[in-house]
This record gives sequence, C-alpha cells and structure tokens, in this order.
Amino acid sequence: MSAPSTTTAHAASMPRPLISLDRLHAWFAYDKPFWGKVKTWIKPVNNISLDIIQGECLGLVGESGCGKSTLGRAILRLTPLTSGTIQFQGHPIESLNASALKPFRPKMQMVFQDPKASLNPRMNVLNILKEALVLNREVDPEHHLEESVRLLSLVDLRPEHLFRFPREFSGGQQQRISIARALATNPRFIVFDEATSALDVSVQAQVISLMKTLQHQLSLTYLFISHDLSIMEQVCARVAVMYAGQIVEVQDSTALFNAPRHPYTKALKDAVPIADPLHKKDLGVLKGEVPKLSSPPKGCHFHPRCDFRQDLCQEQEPAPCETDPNSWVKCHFHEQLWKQGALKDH
Amino acid sequence: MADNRTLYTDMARAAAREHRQVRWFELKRLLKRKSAGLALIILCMTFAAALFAPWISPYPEQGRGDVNVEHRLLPPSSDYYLGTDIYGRDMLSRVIFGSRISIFGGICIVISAALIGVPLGLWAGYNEGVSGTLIMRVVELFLSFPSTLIGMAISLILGAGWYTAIIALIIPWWPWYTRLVQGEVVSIKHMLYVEAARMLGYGRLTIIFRHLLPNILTPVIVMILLDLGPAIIAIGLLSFLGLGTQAPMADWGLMVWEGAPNILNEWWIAIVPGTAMFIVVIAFNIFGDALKDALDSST
Amino acid sequence: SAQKNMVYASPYGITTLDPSVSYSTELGYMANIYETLIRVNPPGSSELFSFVLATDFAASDDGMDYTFKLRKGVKFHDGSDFTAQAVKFSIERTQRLGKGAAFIWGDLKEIEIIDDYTVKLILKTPVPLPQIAASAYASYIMSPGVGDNGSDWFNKGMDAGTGPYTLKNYKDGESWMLAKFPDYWGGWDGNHVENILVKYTKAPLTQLQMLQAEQAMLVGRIPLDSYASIKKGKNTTVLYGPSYQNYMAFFNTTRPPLDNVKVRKALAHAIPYKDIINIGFNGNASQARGPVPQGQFGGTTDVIQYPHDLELAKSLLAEAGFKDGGFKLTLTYAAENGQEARFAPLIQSEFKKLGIDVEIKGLAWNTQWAMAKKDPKTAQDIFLLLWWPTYSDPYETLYSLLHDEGDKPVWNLAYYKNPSYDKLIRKAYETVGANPDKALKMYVDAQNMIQKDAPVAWIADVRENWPMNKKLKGVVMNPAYPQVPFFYNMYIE
Amino acid sequence: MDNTRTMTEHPMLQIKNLAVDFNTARGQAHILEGVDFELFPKEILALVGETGSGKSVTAKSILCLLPKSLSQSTGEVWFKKDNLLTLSNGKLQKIRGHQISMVFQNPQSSINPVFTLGEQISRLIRLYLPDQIESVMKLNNCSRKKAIDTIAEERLNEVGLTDVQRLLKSYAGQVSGGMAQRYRIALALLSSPKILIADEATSALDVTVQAHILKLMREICQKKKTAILFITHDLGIAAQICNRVAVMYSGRIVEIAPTEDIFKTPYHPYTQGLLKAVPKLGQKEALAYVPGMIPDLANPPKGCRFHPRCTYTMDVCRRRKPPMTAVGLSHRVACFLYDNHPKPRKVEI
Amino acid sequence: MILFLAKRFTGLILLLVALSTLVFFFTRSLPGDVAALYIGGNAKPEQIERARIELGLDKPLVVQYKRYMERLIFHADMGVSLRTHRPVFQDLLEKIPMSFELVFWALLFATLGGVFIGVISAYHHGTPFDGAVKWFTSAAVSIPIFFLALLLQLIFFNILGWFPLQGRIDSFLEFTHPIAHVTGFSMIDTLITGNFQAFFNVLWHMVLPVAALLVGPLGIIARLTRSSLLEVMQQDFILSARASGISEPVLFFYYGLRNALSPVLTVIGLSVALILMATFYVEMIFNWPGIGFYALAGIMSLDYPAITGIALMVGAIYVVANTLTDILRRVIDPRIK
Ligand SMILES: Nc1ncnc2c1ncn2[C@@H]1O[C@H](COP(=O)(O)OP(=O)(O)OP(=O)(O)O)[C@@H](O)[C@H]1O
Ligand SMILES: Nc1ncnc2c1ncn2[C@@H]1O[C@H](COP(=O)(O)OP(=O)(O)OP(=O)(O)O)[C@@H](O)[C@H]1O
Ligand SMILES: [Mg+2]
Ligand SMILES: [Mg+2]
Repeated sequence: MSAPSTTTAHAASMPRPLISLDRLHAWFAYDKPFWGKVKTWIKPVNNISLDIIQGECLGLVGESGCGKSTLGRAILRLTPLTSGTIQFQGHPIESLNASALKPFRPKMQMVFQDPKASLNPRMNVLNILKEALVLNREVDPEHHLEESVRLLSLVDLRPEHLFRFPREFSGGQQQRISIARALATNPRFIVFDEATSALDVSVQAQVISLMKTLQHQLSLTYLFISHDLSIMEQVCARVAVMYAGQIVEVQDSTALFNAPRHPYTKALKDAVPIADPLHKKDLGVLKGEVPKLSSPPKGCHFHPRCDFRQDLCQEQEPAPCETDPNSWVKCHFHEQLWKQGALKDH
Repeated sequence: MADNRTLYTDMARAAAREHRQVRWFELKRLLKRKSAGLALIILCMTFAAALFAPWISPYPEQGRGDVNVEHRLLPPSSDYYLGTDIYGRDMLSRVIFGSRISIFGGICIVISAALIGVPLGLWAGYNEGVSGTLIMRVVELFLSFPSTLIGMAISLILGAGWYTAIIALIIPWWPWYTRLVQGEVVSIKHMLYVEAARMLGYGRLTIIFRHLLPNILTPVIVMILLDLGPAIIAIGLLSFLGLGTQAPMADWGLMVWEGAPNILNEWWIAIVPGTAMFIVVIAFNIFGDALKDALDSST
Repeated sequence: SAQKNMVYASPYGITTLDPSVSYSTELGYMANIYETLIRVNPPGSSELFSFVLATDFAASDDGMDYTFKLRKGVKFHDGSDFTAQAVKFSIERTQRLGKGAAFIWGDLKEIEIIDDYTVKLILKTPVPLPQIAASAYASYIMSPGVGDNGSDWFNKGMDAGTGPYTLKNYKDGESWMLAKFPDYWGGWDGNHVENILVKYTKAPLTQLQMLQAEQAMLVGRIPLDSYASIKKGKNTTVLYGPSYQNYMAFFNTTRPPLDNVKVRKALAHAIPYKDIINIGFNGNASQARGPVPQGQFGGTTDVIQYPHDLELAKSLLAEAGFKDGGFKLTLTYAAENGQEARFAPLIQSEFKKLGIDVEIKGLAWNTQWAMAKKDPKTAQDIFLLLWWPTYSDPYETLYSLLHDEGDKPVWNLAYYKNPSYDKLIRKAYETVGANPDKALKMYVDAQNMIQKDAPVAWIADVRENWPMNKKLKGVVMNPAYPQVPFFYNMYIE
Repeated sequence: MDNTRTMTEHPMLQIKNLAVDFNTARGQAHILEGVDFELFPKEILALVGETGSGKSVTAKSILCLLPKSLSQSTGEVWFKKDNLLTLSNGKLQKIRGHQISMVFQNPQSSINPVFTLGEQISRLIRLYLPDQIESVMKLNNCSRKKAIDTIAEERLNEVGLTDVQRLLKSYAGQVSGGMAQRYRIALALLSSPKILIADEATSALDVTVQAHILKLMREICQKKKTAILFITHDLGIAAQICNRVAVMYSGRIVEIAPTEDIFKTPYHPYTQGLLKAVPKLGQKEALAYVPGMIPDLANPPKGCRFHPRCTYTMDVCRRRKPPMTAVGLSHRVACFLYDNHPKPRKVEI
Repeated sequence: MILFLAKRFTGLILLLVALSTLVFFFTRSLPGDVAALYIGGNAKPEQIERARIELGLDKPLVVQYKRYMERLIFHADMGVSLRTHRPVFQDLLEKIPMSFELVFWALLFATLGGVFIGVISAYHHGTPFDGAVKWFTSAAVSIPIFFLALLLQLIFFNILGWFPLQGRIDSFLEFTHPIAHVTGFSMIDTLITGNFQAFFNVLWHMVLPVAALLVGPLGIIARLTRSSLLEVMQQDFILSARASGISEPVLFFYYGLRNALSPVLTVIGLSVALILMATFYVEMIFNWPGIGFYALAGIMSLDYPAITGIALMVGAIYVVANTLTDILRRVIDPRIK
C-alpha cells in the first residue's frame, strides 16, 4: 500500500497555520429587490478572523443556525464571500475564480451534515469515488478500482459495497462513504460539518474513531463542526465557539469546558445533559431568543442574553483578547469574570 | 493485482445481476396492476400492428391508400370487419396503417421535444444567470404563444405533410420539457451532492450531465409517456385541419376528419379511428401513470 | 298564412359589404341587397338578358357605346330615388376604388347622363358591355348618398342598394338578417320570403344536421355522401342546376416530363373522370371539355375532349419515352377545398397504374397559389384549381387562365405561352358585341388550340346544387351568379 | 424508588406484541416485530436505539397514523379500555390529541405551512378547550377571538416563547427550528393529555433551549400526571429526565429498565455497546461502538436480529427470537444469555 | 405585492413586444401573397400591385415593422384584417366576449368539478370509487377534443335530442328576440335587456360546447388535485394534525386542500391557454362565432394581421391568467416567495 503521504510529518514544534482567515464576511441578500440595493443581509459569517493550524483538529461549536456551516463552506469557497481574505498554505484564495481554484479543490474537502443528501442517489459507490479520484493526480486511472477498494477499507467498508447505491447503506455507512470520497483527492484539510449529529451514539462513535485514526495516519487538518459539546472534547484539541455569526472564544478543548471564559460558552456547557442518571443536575436555561442574523444586537451580540452584561456591552463590540497562545476570547469583562470565578462550576 | 482485478470484475457482475433482479421485480409489480398490464398489452399490440401492418392488415394495398371504388361506404361485415370508407378502402387496414404515422409521429415528437427541451432546461435550471433567464424567457414566449397557431403556421410554410406536422409540433412542444426540467433542476441543484461535486472542482457541464441529468430522468421519462397521447392527438388535430398527413396516407386524426361529415350515416368511418386513437392514448396514459407510481415509490 | 321567415345556413362568409369592392363569397347576399342594370338569364332562356334597373338598352353600330333606359319609381334603401346619377356614381366609384372586380370596367371610357332615366356608356374598344353590366361583381348600383364613405362604412353593416332586402343585425362571422325592404320596386304582393336569417355555418356536417332538423330551410354545402339521404328525406330535397364553375389541373409546362405534350396528353387521358365525378362530386358534375363550362356562352361540344383511356395513355407515355412511367409528380390543391381533397387521391391512385408516383400536397389556398406564382421551375407539377368567371363572357376565363403572363404568372399556372392564342381571344372579345356567332367560332377555335397542347386537364364542370327543405319553393339558379339564392323568388309552402 | 411504585399501578398504555410490516420495492419489510412495553402514569419513558430501528414507527402506530395502504399493523395497543388498533376512526379522533398527543420528529415539517401558527393553534384551542374559552371570555369580558388569543399566548409563553404576537401571525417557514419545535410542543400540551409522545422533540434545539423544554416536561409530568414517551438519541437526556429507558434494536425492544439500572447494569449486548459509545465530558479514551451493519429490514437476520453483530452469539440466537425475560425488578431483557442466569454479563466489544 | 405586479406587468409588455416581433417576422415569412389575398377573388396582376403599395408591402421589412409597432403601441392598431377588411382590434373585441363565455364556464366547471372530484377520490383513496374516477379522468384527458365534440353532437343531439346542435341561440329567437349588442357577452346582454327567453336559450346552447371544452381540463385538474392531495396527506403536518384529533373531512378539505392547491392553480392557469386552443375546434364544430372560429378562418387564409392579433391576445391572456393564478397561489400558500 503506497500511502500518499507527501508531506513529511512536521514536528508540532512550529505550529503554522494551514488556513488563516482575516476579517471574513459572507453575507446573503435576504430580499433582493428588482432593482436597487439589497435591504436586508443575513450575516452568518460576520467579521471572522481565525487560524487553523497545520495538523490540528479545530472544533467549531455554536447553536443551530449561528453560521457554522456557512463558515465551513466559505473556507472552501462554496459560498460567495462578501469580503475578507482566506489563505490556504499561504496562498490567498478568496478571489480566485473557478478555474484558478481548481488546483486547490482536491486539497480541501468537506463531509456534509446530511450524508444521504450529499451522495448522488443515481451513482454507485465506485462512481462516486472515481469521480473524486480523477482529481487525484497521483493515482493512475488504471488503478482507480484498487484505489477505491483501498479507500473503502480505510473507512471500514468492504469491496462488495462498491457496487451499491447510497440508499442501500445506513446513515453511518453513508457518512463513511462521504469521508472516503473526501479522502480520495488526497486532501490536506477536511471540514466535517456536523458529520455525526444525525447518527445514534454508536454509529457516531464509529465515525469519530475513524476520523481520528485517519488524522493520525494521513496527518490531516480538520475543522470539526458540531453543536454537541460532549464529542468536541473527544475529537478536538482546540475549540472555537461561535455565536450569531461571530467567534466569541477559541480555546484548548479541555480548558474550554473546565474553565470557560465567555459567558456563552458557560451557558452552553451548563445545558449539556450528562448521560449519567446519578449526576442529575439542573440544566442551565439560557433566557431570551436566538438573535436574528440579519440584525444582530448592537455591541456584543450576546449581551441581551448575558447575565453579566453591563452598559458597555450594549454599545461597543468587544475585541478579541488573547488569553493563551492560540486562544482568545471576545468579552469586555472576561478578566473580571475570570477573577470572580463567575463562570466556574459550583 | 491482476487477480484482484478479475475479482472486482466478478463482483461488479454479481452486483449488476442483483440490481437487474430488483428492476425486474419492480416491473413485475407494475404489471401486476391489472390496468397497467392491460395498457401494456394494448400498446404492444398497437406497436406490433404498426410494425407489421403490411402482413396483418387484410387489405394492405388499401391500407396504403389504393381506392376500391366498387365497395364504397360498406358497413362492417365479414368481408370488411370495420366497414369501408368513401373510397371503398377497408377501415381495418386503414386504421392499422394509420397507426404507423400516429405512433411513429407521436414518438418522434415527444422524443425530439425532450432532446431539445431537456438540455436547455438543465442549463437554464443550473445557471440562473443571463443565459438561463434568456432561455426561460424564450420558453415563456413559446408557451404563451398559441401552439396550435405555431403548428398551423409551420405546416402552412412547409406545406402540409406528416413530417412537417411533426416538425410543426416539436417547435411548440419542447418548451414544456424545458420548463419541467428547469423546475426539477432548481429543486435539486441545491442538494448537497451537487455541492459536493462543486467542491471537487467540477465544471458546469460535468455537473449538469453527470449529476443533474440522471436525477431528473424519471419525471422526464414519465412525461414522455404521458405526452405520447397528446402528441398523437395533436397530429390528428393538424390533420383534422388538413395540415398534417396527406392522402393517401392517413393518421387517425385525419381519418376522423375525413369521416366526420359522414358520421350520421356511415358512422364507422369516423368512430373507428377515433376510438382507436382514444384507446391507445388512454393506454399510454395509464401505463405512464403506473410507471410514475412505480418509479416514485422505488426511490 | 304562409311562413315569411327562413333560415339559411351558409358557409359563405362576408369579406366586405362594399358593393364596389365585393369580389368574394358575400355575393350571395350582395345580389339580394343590390341590383345591376341587367341580369344574364340562365342558359336555355329565350332572352339572353333580363332587365332589372334598366328597362332597355341599345348599342351603337360600331359597338362603341351603349345607351340604357332606366326604370322609374325605384327607391334606394336610404329612401332616395334611383336615377341616372346613381348609375354614374356607382360605376365611377367602383372604378375609382379599383378594388375587387373593378377591372371589368377597364375598357369603359366615360358615362354620359342623357336625362334622369337615360344613361350612355362609352367604350374604348368594342367589348361586350352588357355582359359586363350584368357581372356578378362590381356592377352594382348604389345610392349616391354613400358619398365619400369608404368600405368601413359598409362593413359596419350598412347598405345602400335597391334590392328587395336590406341588411340587418349584421354580426360578422355569426349571423345577419336580410330583411324585407318594404318599398322594393317589385312590390311584395304574391309569395315571397320576407326575412332571411343567414347563419354562418362552416362545418358541412352542421349544415346537414340543421337541414335535417329543419333548423334551416336552405344550406350551402353538405357532405356529399349524404345527398342520397337528403333526397330520400321526408322534408328535404336537393335542387340541381347548371353552374359555370369548373375544376382543372394545370400541368407545369416548363419542366420535364410535363414539358412534353405527349406526356400531358397521356395524363389527360389517365385522369379517372368518371370516378372523380362519382366519388369526388357524388355524380353532381360532368367531365369538362375545355376552359369554358358547358352552358356558358363559348362552351360547346365542338371543343375536343380527352376521354379516360388508360391504354391510350400508356401508349402515349411510351411514345414520349416513358414506358411504364417511372417519374414522380407533385400535385397541390387547396386544403380548404374539400372537393379537391376528395378527388385528388383518385388521380393519384389512377396515375399509379401508369407507374407515375404522385405526391399530394394540400396547402392553404394562398400558400399553394404563392408557391405556384413564385418560380415555375421549382413549382408544383400539377395544380388543381376551381374557377368561375366574373362575368359571362368567356374572354375573362380564357385570358386569365392561359394568356402569356411573362415571368410573373398570376393565373396561368401552366405557364403556357401561345401568342396566336392570345391574339385570337382578344379578337373574339372585340367581336362578340357586334357579332356573337363569329366570336363564338373564334372562342371554340382558341379552345381547341389549347386542347392540342394540353397544358391543362379540364376535369369537371360542376353542377350547382341546393340542398333544401321541400317546402321551399321558387328557387332559381343562375350560373352567371354562382351560389346566389335569389330569395325574392322564394316562398315557403 | 420510582420503579417500585410504577409496578403497582395500572399502566396507562400497554403495548403488546406490536408488529408492523411495510410494503416496499423489495417486498415486505418487517419494521416492527413484537414490541412490548407499557407506560405508567407520571412516568417518562425514554425510547432509545439505533437510527432506523423503528422508534418513530412505534410512536406512530400507537395513534394508528401509519398509512393503511402501505403498512399492516398487528398486535394490541391498550389505552384505558380500548385497543387503539381496532378502534373506529371516529373514536380514535376523540383520543388523538385529546388524550394522547404527539410531537413529531421534524418540527418544521409538522406545521402546516399555509396557515399561520395562530390559525392552527386557535383551531385546536377551540377543539380542546371550549370551556376555558368561555371562562376567559367571562373573566376578561372579551370577544371569543380575544379569549383564544389570550389562551394561546399563555400556552406559548409556557414553553419559553416570547414575542408571541408576531409568532401567531407568522408561517412555519418564518420561524426557526427551535421556535417551531417549541410551538409544536405547546400544541401537544394544549389539551393536557394523559400521554405525550415526544419523538426527538428536542433534537432541533440547541442545548440551552433544550434544557428549558426538558424542565417543562418534567414539570407537567409531575403536576398533570402526564405520562411521556420520550424518543431520543441523546442518552444524556434519558439519564437526566427519564424514569425508565427502553432500548430498541431493529424493530424490538431489547431491554427495558429503570434509568439507573440501565446505566449501571446494562444487560443486553447492544445496550452495553450503546452506552459505551456515549461521549462524556472529560473522557479521554476512544469511544467504543457496536461493530457491523444495521440489518436489512426486508431481509432481517433469522432468530435474534442482533446476532450477526453480537460477540456472544450462540446457536439458539440464530434459530429463535429471544423472549423478554425479567432479570430484575421491572428490568427485562430479550437475550438468550440471560435465560438461566439473570446476572449482567459484561460483553467485550 | 405591488413590486410583484409591476414586475409581471413589465414582463407582460416585454413579452408582448417580443411576441409581436416574432409573429411579425414569422408571418411575413409565410409564402402567401398578401396583396392578392387582400383583393380576393380572381385578382388581376395590376390590382395586386396596387394593393401591395396600399398595404405598404413594397417597403423594406424593417420599415414595415417600425410602422406596425408604432401603430400597435400608440394606437392599439393591429392593422386591417385581410379577410374581413375590418380593423383586427375591432374584430377581436367583438369575438373575445363570445369565446370568453365558453371559456369562462368551461374553466369554472372544470376547476370546481375537478377539484371536487379530486378531493373526493383522494378521500376515498383505494376504493372502487377512486378507481372509477381514475378511469374517468384517464379517459377525459385521452379523448381528442374534436372527436369528443363530434360524439357529443351525435349523442345529445342526434340520438337523444336533449341539446341544440349548434350556434348561440335558436334561429326563431333571432327573429323574435334577437340579442342586443351591449357588452358582447350574450348572457349579460340578454339579462340587462330583460330578454330572458334568449338568456335561457343561450344557456341551453352553451351546454355542449362547454362540456366539450371542460372535459379535458376537468380530467387534468381532478387528477392533479387527487395526486397532489394524496402527497400532501402523507406529510408530517397532516399526520401531526391527525394526531391532534382533527376529523378526516376537515383534514382533507381544510388542512390538506389548501396545501395541495398550489400546483393545481398553476395548471388552471395553463388550462386557460389549453381551453383557448380547444375553442379552435369546438367553435368550428359547434358553429360558435368566437375567437377560435375567427382564428381558424384567419389562419386558413393567411390573414396575418389577424393571426398576429390573435397571437398577441392569447399571449396576453396567458400571462394575465398566469399572473392571476400566481397571485392566488401566493394568497393561499405563503411558502411561495
Ligand atoms: N444560501 C443561503 N442563502 C440565504 N441564507 C442562508 C444561506 N445559507 C445559509 N443561510 C442562512 O445563514 C444562517 C446560518 O446558516 P448555517 O447553515 O451556517 O447554520 P449552522 O450554524 O450550520 O446551523 P446548523 O447547526 O443548524 O447546521 C441561517 O440562518 C441560514 O438561514
Ligand atoms: N413510510 C415508510 N415506508 C417504508 N419504510 C419506512 C417508512 N417509514 C419508515 N420506514 C422504515 O422503517 C424503519 C424504521 O423507521 P423509523 O422512522 O421508525 O426509525 P427511527 O428509529 O425513528 O430512526 P431515527 O432515529 O433515524 O428517527 C426504517 O428502516 C425506515 O426505513
Ligand atoms: Mg449546519
Ligand atoms: Mg425517528
């Protein structure tokens, strides 16, 4: 087996970003009039700056509809950008057109939220994989069949599955097929968009362990999107918390859940039900409504729902504030809260 | 390696075989519905009649149009099962020969319309930009234009004849396919698998033909089947106005037209082809319906 | 008391109600609303003409001017009196508009009013003016009260005639009424229908049904195959009469193989006249002899006829070098014309026996005609045509159909060229007024000249027929006025 | 403890040997075969299990909501004195919504998109609560419409929805998934039903809103004595709010027990696998999972449907379906391993 | 909504301009000799030449086009019919009401009947009744319209004698109670002039042509309603409403129907065009003096101003009908943006 490991394993000593986003905006026109300006914009990605370090698995959590998928798709240039820059391995790719983007496509892949919908129902697994393999220059077209089998074996599927159609697989298997497809192009970077949220825990565990194995084997970089905090810790070393189109906190995953620095992170954490009947707890309830992405609250987007808000929060948007290397938080009063221990568990 | 490959080929064969079995099962289930089976039998018989017209019609030369003046306007009898027309030709033979143009023409119209309309619909559905809008505007233009008028006008230009009738009908027909396909494409193009293909960096044409086309084929095929009836009727309508098939050939519509003035006395001249047309169209309809149900439930 | 109202289910629509312009199927109504100075009598009458708005006419010796004495006491529908002024006004208006059949007045120099009831028409050449004045088109007299009104005025449903009926309730494309004009000079004593509702009915089948259901007294065209049942019907009957309409097949003389006179003759012999008459016309026609139909002045049995004779046709073809045929011909006919559609296949079927393949094309009349006129080289091989004369002198027919039209053919769709023929018919035309017998001989000679070259096969002279209710009496048919029901003469028993 | 109490009471809902077949392209699919369980007053029963194991189908067949043309249901569903499966439509109507109500899996698609939320809730209020409308009308001296609005507002506030006035005027497409789900829950609670079936009722919510709903459920369960059948993937929820847990695998309940028992001593190999796969905050070692594939329901494995994936497969497993055996006080499991020795056996997977 | 209407309206104008351009050049490419047609009868060459100049046919096509468009846009002048020699616009104004009466009733009954039959058969889904409806609708959409019209005449006039054969009104009434021309709609005209005898007679005459026109659309609408409703009835929200204890009839007629109606409305919009087409044949067979009758005559005689006028009119009707159904769809279905 000739593993297509082209990059020599980098020592994690010098973490350098594989992808870096700078003030990225991706807005959608909500009511496009016949002529004239768009009146309302939906702003699922609103001024995001973030580095994804080579070889890491970055988690992205946040409530449903806050813009996680859009961010993932924006990085892969699957959704039109409004402004900002994206660098991939140092190359700016935010303004490349479709053909200029072609060489980058195989290197960045995505596993979509809904595995069934992301596989063409009229194509069998072989064709699905072949389609991606064509883009992998290192594989001779003659060997596509063997390569497909190899990919399937990577994701724990058997050769006879090659000739089946997506609908003949269970959700978890479909998810694995899309992972196989993502791997077929020999990518450096994969976005997992809630790749496990539709699955039951057993199947979810299956997919996650697969992801981890592959990451080690092929030294891949992941962006792992989910709104389930419990699996974040399993999968990711670093986690970004997203709220209403913005990233409010980035931290080391263990630290994040032990000692959140942003009130929203804390609220999320409190609301997670723990699968242990002996540790029944009062689930934290976040008051207020999910903000509209078209007109997010002024100042800190989270302030209407924050227990610790002060006047400043309503007026001024907090700037990111570095707490550790590669970690930062966007809250005016995070230091104060930290000192008070207001966000600690009781 | 080589062994592996033969192994894979074997596996492919096995999988294909199984797949075919499933298809066969679906077909059987479809035919188990009595009406669909009956419709299919009628259609097969009609096809056979059209194909083997010279051999199965009692008076093939009359079927082709030779007049038989001595036996004009005879009612159905044991010599002429369905009677004779104003030129004394055997109605049965005429109807059998008439099926040729009706059925061939019908198929020709819908297939050509699909061949024109489907790619345009795919393109227009996938590119909602200038080209797509343009196509849809043209489609709307055609749809808003009375199709019978188009048909007639074209027949008038090219001269009446069964082939011009067919051309004249294809022209107002294709926009319906474009419309159907465009709608379907718009509804599936945001599916994740299309996005996945874009993620891989494939261009429009690849996506259109590899990903969109196979997924809209079912409604198109059903529409083709359901359209065959109307197409046969449409040829008949043009012929009815004297703009379609020309003597001595005949399609069913023309025969109804020719027989209509006699309907009070020699009713069989119009009723026989009219009924034939009605039965075949209904058969296409029922079969198309059944196929639709079968295809819908299997995906 | 006798019924005074009747329904006429007519397939003949109205294209214009302007009597100066009218040149189409509205004739049937115009002839009941308007009147001409004189009228041609049906064949077999003792007199050639009968007098309508004129009471007498006389020609000068050289045939260059004609004096008409006019009827007194005639009123127009608008209430004014009919005088010589009206005659001058009408003819000049027609000439001025120059539409429709206005060409018939082409040889008229001027109109002189002698007194209120005498008028003199002066000609440029000695053409037969009475025939022209009796024309079915463009010779109607209308009230000077029309003034400067154009066709629009008429087309709103107005009329200004002297005829027994006036137009009422005109709904184009649906129905209109010919209502009794109370002041008609002929008076309303005796038996006359007084109001005629014309129902414009295109579908022959509907006409038949209306007739059988007694919803119509008179109809225009019904399915031919129903004639037997009409004749047998309790209430219905068919009245036959002569007509000057005939069907012909033009051969394209500019292109092989039809540029060969032998081939043309062979085809003329191969046309199954009898079958055509029996099936195509349900017996309601006879084989034509030449361009001029039998019964019309100029139509005599002296004109050569080509009888149906396949053997002869075969040998002629062989002589021409086409043993067993082996060529293809296209035949066009007017798709609107059910009659042609009916017999065209018979020709096709018969020609097949000679080994000639005929492709039949039914085209809208106007398309067919346009294609024939465009370029003889690419035009059809055989062109079926229905013809009827505008006025009852053969010249119009002979001239229109066969005189050399150069490279812009209009009616000569055989593209036939024969200078001596052209000369002969013109001479006959200028002779006819003064010496009808001599002219007749010349007309016959001219026709035989044509027959020898066989550029056209004369298929059938049609007989006029009126399917109608048995109770309808007094129906007069006059072939000079095709498809005109003279309602004034009709009455219901 | 809770479970001892429940055993003494009469069950609110009793399902016996429920089997459902679907007609599919590949033939009859045996989606459910022999589902047995009961629901007691004031309890919350969690129904967990693999994707496609038939949880939603079970829920729907309780209320006879499966399309009759496509499926056949056999067995018994006893509610009070009636077997719901044999009840006439008219009688079912009186039970559906009034006595047993249900929240569907996909919140947005289970709201009629062409009526405003207000229209839909007021129709149900008129159906369920005519008395209350009257009393509100008397109390507030207001019109009928007003009264209905008042009730609607009150009920929607209960599930944590704010800005109700706007909500009542919007259509399904105009509200977020979370709002839609809470709205559906409010509808289901409108009639104060005896039984609430919640099919993944919180899966579209983010954790914070979910927490609110879970709290609410617990409240009504206690206050109004409503029994809740809570279908979920999230074992965390099961652990936090449910009294008992039923584990479903390929059309059968394979294990049912009080929550604590299930988490502490799972018996069935599948349950054990499932529990191991639950991610926990702070857990470092890799998650375990049940290997193998979901069985094809048109062609299910003979005998115990789990046997192809089970490490303890015995001969008998391939031949016969394991019956439900009691292995403890109100703890039952369908596995031959426990035929003789009702001790949980750690199954290595 | 106003924006939408404005958009549709500009769309209509653009469509009509495009349509008239298309039809103009199209008809001019027809091989007929327009001038000769205009003269009629046995036209003589010099007359034809004169008519050509009168009609402006001697000018280059572009000039003709400019002239045509100017007249069309600024004077609603579509030229003079070559056949009737009257302004096409006037002709159309006269004919439209007559056809409209047929189309209106046909559409009304096809819609009401179709939806009703569709709902009932969906409600009784799978029963013999449903099967019968299925056969009936299959037959309805399969029967060629001209054949149907002939059969109707044969059965209801010739055999049963229940309905009149043809025309708008009995002939004898045209003598005694002629329809006054006020609006052109005979039903309205007879009503406002108090001509009740004619009114009922006209109604009676409409039965067969309307029946011939409505059978096809009725079948289509019934089928579509049925299948669309059946699909809707499987949706979660219906299931959910059923689970809330809503009774079945309410579920079908109130909850389901409104959801199912959107595609049905689209088809009703399209049916307008279909019915208009069908009037070509029906009016001919039933001798109904409407637009179809006029169009057919126009086509057969290559009366291009009339053809253009009809095309424009049918196009406009199509767009208006579709706009109306679109608006209706928006009203009943807020999902459509
Ligand atoms: N193509 C688009 N056009 C308009 N709005 C869009 C588009 N794609 C996404 N949105 C909007 O952007 C917002 C964020 O969507 P996104 O899918 O990124 O959320 P998410 O965080 O992934 O949510 P979930 O957890 O439910 O997947 C949503 O409100 C959505 O409606
Ligand atoms: N209408 C239907 N026709 C055919 N098969 C069906 C139908 N509805 C459900 N099924 C099948 O029944 C099985 C059980 O489905 P069900 O929806 O009950 O699963 P579930 O346990 O609720 O899964 P999930 O956790 O994904 O909601 C599945 O295999 C599904 O494919
Ligand atoms: Mg997402
Ligand atoms: Mg479910």
